[in-house]
Amino acid sequence: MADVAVLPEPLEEVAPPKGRHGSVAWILWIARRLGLAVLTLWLVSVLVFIATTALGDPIRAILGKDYNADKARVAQLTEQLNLNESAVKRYLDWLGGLLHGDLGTSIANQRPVGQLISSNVLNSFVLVLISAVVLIPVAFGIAMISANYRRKRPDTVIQTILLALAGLPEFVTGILLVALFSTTVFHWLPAVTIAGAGHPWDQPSVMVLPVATLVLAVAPYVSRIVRSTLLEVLDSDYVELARLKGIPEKVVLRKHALLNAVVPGIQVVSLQLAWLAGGVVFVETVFNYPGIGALLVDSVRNHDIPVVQALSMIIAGVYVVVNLIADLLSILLTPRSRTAISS
Amino acid sequence: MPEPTTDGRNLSRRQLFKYSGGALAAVAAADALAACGGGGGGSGSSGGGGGSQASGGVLIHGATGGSSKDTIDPHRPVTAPDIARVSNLFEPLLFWDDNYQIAPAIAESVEPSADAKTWTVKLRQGVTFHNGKPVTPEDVLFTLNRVANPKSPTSAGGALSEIIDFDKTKKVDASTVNIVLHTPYAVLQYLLAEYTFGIVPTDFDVKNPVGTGAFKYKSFTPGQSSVFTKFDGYWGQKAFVDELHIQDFSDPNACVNALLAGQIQTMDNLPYNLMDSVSKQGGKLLQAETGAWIPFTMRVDQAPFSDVRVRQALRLICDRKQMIAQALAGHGTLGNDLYAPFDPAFAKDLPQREQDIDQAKSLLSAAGHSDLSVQLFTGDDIGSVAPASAALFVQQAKKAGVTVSVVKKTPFYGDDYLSYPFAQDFWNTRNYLPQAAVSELKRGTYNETHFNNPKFAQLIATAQATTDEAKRNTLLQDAQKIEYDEGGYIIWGFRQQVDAYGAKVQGIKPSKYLPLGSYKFQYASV
Amino acid sequence: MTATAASPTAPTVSTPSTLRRALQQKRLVSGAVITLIIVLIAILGPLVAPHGQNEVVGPPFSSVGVLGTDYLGQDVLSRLLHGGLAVLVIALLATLFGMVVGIIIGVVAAYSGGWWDEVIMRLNDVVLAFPQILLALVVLTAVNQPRAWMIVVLVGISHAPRVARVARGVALGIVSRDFVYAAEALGEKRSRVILAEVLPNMNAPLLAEGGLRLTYSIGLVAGLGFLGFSTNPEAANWGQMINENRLALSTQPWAVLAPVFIIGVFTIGTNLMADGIAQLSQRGD
Amino acid sequence: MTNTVDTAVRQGQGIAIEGLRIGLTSRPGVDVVDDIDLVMRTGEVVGLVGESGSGKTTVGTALLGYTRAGAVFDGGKVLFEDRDVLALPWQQVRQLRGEEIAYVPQDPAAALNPSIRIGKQIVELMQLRGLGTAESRLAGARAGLAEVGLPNDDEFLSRYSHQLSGGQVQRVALAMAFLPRPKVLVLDEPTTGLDVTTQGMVLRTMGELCRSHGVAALYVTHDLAVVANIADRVAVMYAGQIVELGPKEQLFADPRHPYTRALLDSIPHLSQARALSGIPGRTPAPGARPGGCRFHNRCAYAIEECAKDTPALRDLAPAHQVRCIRAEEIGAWDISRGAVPDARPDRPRDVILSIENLGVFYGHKQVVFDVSFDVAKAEVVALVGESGSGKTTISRCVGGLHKEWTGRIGFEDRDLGHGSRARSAADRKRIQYIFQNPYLSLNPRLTIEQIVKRPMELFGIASGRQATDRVVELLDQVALGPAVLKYQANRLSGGERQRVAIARALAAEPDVLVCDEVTSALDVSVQGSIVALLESLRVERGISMLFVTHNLALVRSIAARVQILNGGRLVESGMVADVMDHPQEDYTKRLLANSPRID
Repeated sequence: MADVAVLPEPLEEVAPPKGRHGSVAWILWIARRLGLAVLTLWLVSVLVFIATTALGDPIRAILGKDYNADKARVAQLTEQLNLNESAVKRYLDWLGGLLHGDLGTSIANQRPVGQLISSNVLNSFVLVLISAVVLIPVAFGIAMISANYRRKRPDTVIQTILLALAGLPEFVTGILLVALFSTTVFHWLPAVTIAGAGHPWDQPSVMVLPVATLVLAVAPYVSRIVRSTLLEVLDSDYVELARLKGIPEKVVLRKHALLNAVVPGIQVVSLQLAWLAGGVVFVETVFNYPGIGALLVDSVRNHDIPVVQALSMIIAGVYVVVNLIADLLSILLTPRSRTAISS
Repeated sequence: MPEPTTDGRNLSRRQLFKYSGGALAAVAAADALAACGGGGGGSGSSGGGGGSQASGGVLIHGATGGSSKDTIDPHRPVTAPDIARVSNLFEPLLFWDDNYQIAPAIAESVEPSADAKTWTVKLRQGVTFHNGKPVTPEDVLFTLNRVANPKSPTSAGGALSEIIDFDKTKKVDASTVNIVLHTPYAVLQYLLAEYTFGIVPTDFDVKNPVGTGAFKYKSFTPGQSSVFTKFDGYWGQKAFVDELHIQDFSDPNACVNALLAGQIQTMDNLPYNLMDSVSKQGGKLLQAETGAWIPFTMRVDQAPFSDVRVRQALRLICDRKQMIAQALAGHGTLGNDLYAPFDPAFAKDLPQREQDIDQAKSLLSAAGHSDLSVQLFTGDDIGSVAPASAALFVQQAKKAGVTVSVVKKTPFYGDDYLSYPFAQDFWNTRNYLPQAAVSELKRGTYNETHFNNPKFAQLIATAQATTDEAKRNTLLQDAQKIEYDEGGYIIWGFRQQVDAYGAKVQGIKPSKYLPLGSYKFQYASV
Repeated sequence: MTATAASPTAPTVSTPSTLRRALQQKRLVSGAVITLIIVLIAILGPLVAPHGQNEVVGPPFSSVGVLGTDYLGQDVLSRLLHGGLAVLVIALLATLFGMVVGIIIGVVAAYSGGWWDEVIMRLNDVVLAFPQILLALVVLTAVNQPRAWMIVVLVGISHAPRVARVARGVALGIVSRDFVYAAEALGEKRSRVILAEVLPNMNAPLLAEGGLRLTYSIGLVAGLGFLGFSTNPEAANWGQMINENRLALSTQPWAVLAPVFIIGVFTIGTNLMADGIAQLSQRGD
Repeated sequence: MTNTVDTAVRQGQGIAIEGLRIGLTSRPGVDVVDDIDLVMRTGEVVGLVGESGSGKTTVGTALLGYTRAGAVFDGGKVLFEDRDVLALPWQQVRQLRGEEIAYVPQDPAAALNPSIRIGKQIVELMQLRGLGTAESRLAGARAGLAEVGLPNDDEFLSRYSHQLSGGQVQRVALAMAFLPRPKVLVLDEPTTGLDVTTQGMVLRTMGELCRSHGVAALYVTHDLAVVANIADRVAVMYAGQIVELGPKEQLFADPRHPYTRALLDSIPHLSQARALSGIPGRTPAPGARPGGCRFHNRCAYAIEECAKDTPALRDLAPAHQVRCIRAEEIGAWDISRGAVPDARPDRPRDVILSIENLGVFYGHKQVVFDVSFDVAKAEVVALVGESGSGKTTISRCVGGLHKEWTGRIGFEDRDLGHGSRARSAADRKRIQYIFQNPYLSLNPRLTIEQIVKRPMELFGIASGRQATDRVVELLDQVALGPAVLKYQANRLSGGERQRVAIARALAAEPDVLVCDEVTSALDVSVQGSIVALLESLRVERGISMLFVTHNLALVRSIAARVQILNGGRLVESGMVADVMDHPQEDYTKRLLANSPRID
């Protein structure tokens, strides 16, 4: 396959874009990608199952100090976890349940896992969503300003600040923000999330600091990547032609350059978002935010295997879906790939 | 540390076995204890302030240590937030008061027969559950059965399940229950006063938990928060606040930040190093002595600890003062390898053990272990003091030529718990007999040191059957002497409880039993 | 620029050597200097530390000593000076391990092409989608006392699939270059084509990636400490110091900020270096 | 030479460059171009010719008041309608760009924004400037596309640049440049990389447009042959200076500058086989240019004085200027100089390589159909065709780089395997492949010594010290000194790299060389010397060659036999002289007709 790509056969007469039957090609493409996504998730499910099985006897871990004292619970948990069955049977049962949307029952508190994690999943989703909505314009904006002043003072200053921010662990950022805005210097914003029975965003001010922390943690990285892509694009022939055509610099940057720099940006943002979805443990800890990161650590600590499995699959699912969306967006925004599919 | 011991002496003179009198006496006792706490505590706490407490409002309590494993089952609480929850929804037959003395609660009195085999429980009149149903002997029997069912006892009910004779334990009349035991047990009241023994109605359903506490259930999300409302039909002092929220925190810092930002009103288990910053920024502190201990545990049946000289040497190696100064930031009282400091039988006359490196070295070389090298197992799930004291012990042991390497187990309370040769553990405040039963007898559920001394066991058995307090105390002091000389625990101190609350909160008094005035939030106003 | 006259066909030196270009790179030089300083602190620190790493010098979280004391009353400055080497060495080895594994995966995928490429990268995706914390906890549960190499492997494994993606991307641009075909036409062994032709040309972007990975490694090693995963619980270690003293950020901030600061500076240093290398490679060729 | 600012220009006719100097921001005092005076009158096409590094593109964009990053205007003027473009505030310069002075880019495939539909890109400028209405702009775009011979329906307007062929893209760029009716047009190598037929079409279109719209055009190119076909006047640039300037006819008939002559000498002709020669050395980069006459160190006519002062551009004849102190002394020049006889058709052939019924596939797609030909010992066979003809594909099959083929490739008396890994070491050794682009075919991380030595080690020809000696020998044969042994490839120029690639091929002591467009990435003067080198190898070593190229004129200079390919099929084959002088097939005729020629 690699052979084809390298043939120095440029500028072949290209067939005009094909009309309606492009949609069939799109459906095929999406079906293929969905198939691969399902395959990936299936393999992840095997890994997750093996990993959770390898965690050792869950009952001892769950009961801890009480293992020897509470024989009834031991029997009950053995029953609930089907530990008498073979691993393969347990896997198939679990997978079957998963496919039916039945995530099992939490060992820690005997509630259906779906019900137990749904609010945390939603909370994390909203947190990540708001962060993304803030992150994308901020990161791209900074990148554009920086690229506009390429290698001059403002660019250097911005890049140094971004480097420093990138070097700061997010929990430190969070703690500093809390000290600054909630407890020590100003008393403007709530320090932690106290959701009670509702959702954190019922009180919007609660969301400010967690979102700010996440944005500060991720934006520098995204911004740096977008900047370097922008610089690459700004060096391209078509940007030079646009300038030689007399297009104002602002329009060059906004329309000609950004349009082509946005695709690598999407890839980075998607990777970061997938990471955020599963990895915001520190931020959730600092702000007591009831999300899936904290819940996962908690469940692992409790050896609450059904919850661990469900959360792992959700995190994997988010990763796969976000990637799929990012790929789709990249293709839609890159005319060359887009037309390659429909013809 | 003079005050607590003085208190102990005073209280030891009390007639502990008999509680009589009704509500009046209970109120009086509570007042007396409040005076004790305020005056005798001497721990520098600002107390509750008393004065006029306003009704209404919402109190949000921040608790660390919760997780999705949180429970609201009155008989299975594990973590601090669990205990806070059950302490406000449910009540046992008796209370441990703020000075760690037995006080009447749902039972007006609990009295043993002369042979300590039959105990008569007289129920208080007019106590109703949250659903309006009065508390009956049937409920007590149901609860006893739920906690201590011999077939599947809860971990807290293990001791009870072994002694209660369920066939003979019966309702006597509408307000009296006779608890009959297989074997004599002279301190049953200790077990009945635990927070794990909340009385529940016969139709109890954990999904809609009904108790007799000053607050009633509204909602509960494991690992996040629970909401309780004031119970207007409470038999005792009704709550000031309309609602009580218990909010989980995974990080104490977040909890402190919430307190400083005014988002919560109380928090328990404040890390010692944050005391200054809390009080500087307007928070108030609540300090209380406790009998909670974080021992080193040595298995007496496994080399090298099977040699008593090695055990004694390690006890001599331990610099107890440094442990308290560093691991507890000074907030603790000295330990003498003995537990249950509030017990009237506490052997306070045994000489205080101090660090003695020379003596330790000579003991070790006599045992043929002059270059001893051992592994010390610890884990974060024991609590933050454990790894800190482990690190200190490593340094102290070096002075005696003992190499200690720390092994952190995650989880510590996993498969290997109770079989570590040399490890750590934590225990909350308990009196001597119940503690010895679980941790120092061969059949004890948590005999981590594998201590198995026939003479000791005999002393304990005799004491359990001895209703005469003075005689019993003598027996128990003899037992403690054995532990002091041969036991597998290194008990270097008892930690002080420090909690914090907001400037506007009134009515919370220090308690030796549980944090934040034993979590009795009905006394608090915001 | 003088060779021209001697022989008409002798090439003139049109571009300065890589080393000289590297020295002209401000970013690279300042990054290297910063990194070197931190590395020196880590290596020489134990020799100049005023106290031992476990020596108790005062009450916990007090202001005794230059940077105060930590949760156990140990001297923060001394622990800072003692605690770098282990972190740096483990992070470095973990980065190396992750880079090597990732590069092998990525390059083999890119070079094999076609079906193999698809399969390898799919499996890579599976690993990427697998929550890392679960992996860490499985290992944690499986072993009693983590050894340094386990942390190295664990952190390395978390890097590998990401490195593999980058490496594949870079390699794809190289395996289709004519010199690779030239080697194949000569009948070179596949392994030699990869080692001698493809890999040397991936230096610059991979070094840049390595710098970034090193930064993450340090964070991960520290993060594993948070989960209770460290080789020697009482030894000083920058990552662990942050976690041990986290509670005191408001009362004795240096116990936390000093390691945060030094890790931050190191991160900036390595990032600057990585950045400089990346720029260098863009200008070269 | 300070006069010649045409008065016509002053009055608003055309555009003039006066004393232009552009330097480097990073190295003050170093010029990219210097002392440029050039006039383009309305309706006139001026060709600006130079090799890479001569500064011709820099001069071109200077007309728009633009320099690339790192370069800066150091002096001089660009006069356009009484205004000095370089002195205008940048808002006004921008206003001039596109509307008054338009630019047609070098590589339009890269210069059209890949994410904007071409219909939008064509009208973008006018839309931004608010010129006309949406309808009028659309109509203008349609008319412009029709003018350049492209479809102008909605479907075409909604395409992206990658959906067009090379020639189409170039014509879109032309239409785009012409749409605002500019008065000056700068065309920067607009036909580089196009097939000859496409190039011919674009050139004709462009010429017509320039004349019909009456624009003053500057045509920047490295290809003298193209200039010969399109320009009215020609300026030749070397190392940042114009060395000769004159009417086209005069310049080609009587070039007076040694550089112009050397350049013309290295160009192959369609009508006769020429022994091509290159210019020794390489074009110096800014900062490395010698004092005095910048060409003196490569000049065959140089005398001591040439190294002293920079000569001025001086009038030799009316409108013919040259920058050489010896212009009058170096004698006459004849374009036919150096012609050699074509290869003799009756020479006996000893076939070494035979291709029979070759069909080549990429996956399921067949790209070469039933091709058969053979190559004799010490013979050069050219494979000629436009892009997509399959010529390179065939050569890759022969070289063992492509596996999916049917038919037979015979080498001496045996069949060659599919792909190099299926061949014996001896076969791999005896057939060597030289790639088109020397910038890609040498591993930039290895030293020249390592690169050239490798085949010897691999095939067990020599090793160690002995191999190094062989490397030096081989480098000497390809006219490179031993100094390059320890160099990495990125320190060599393109021509030098290609020599190294040839040395690497020779190191295996091959019997057949497969040369895939080996000169197309190189300047003509370098091409000449490479061709000369290959010819000497053929003669001295008796090496056979399969020579792939798109350049028919080059074929005449190097090959004995030629195979013309179109769409993967063999169209015509035979002795070069026969095919060139008496083409039988329409396709061959069309190719020949479209190839630019000087003679």
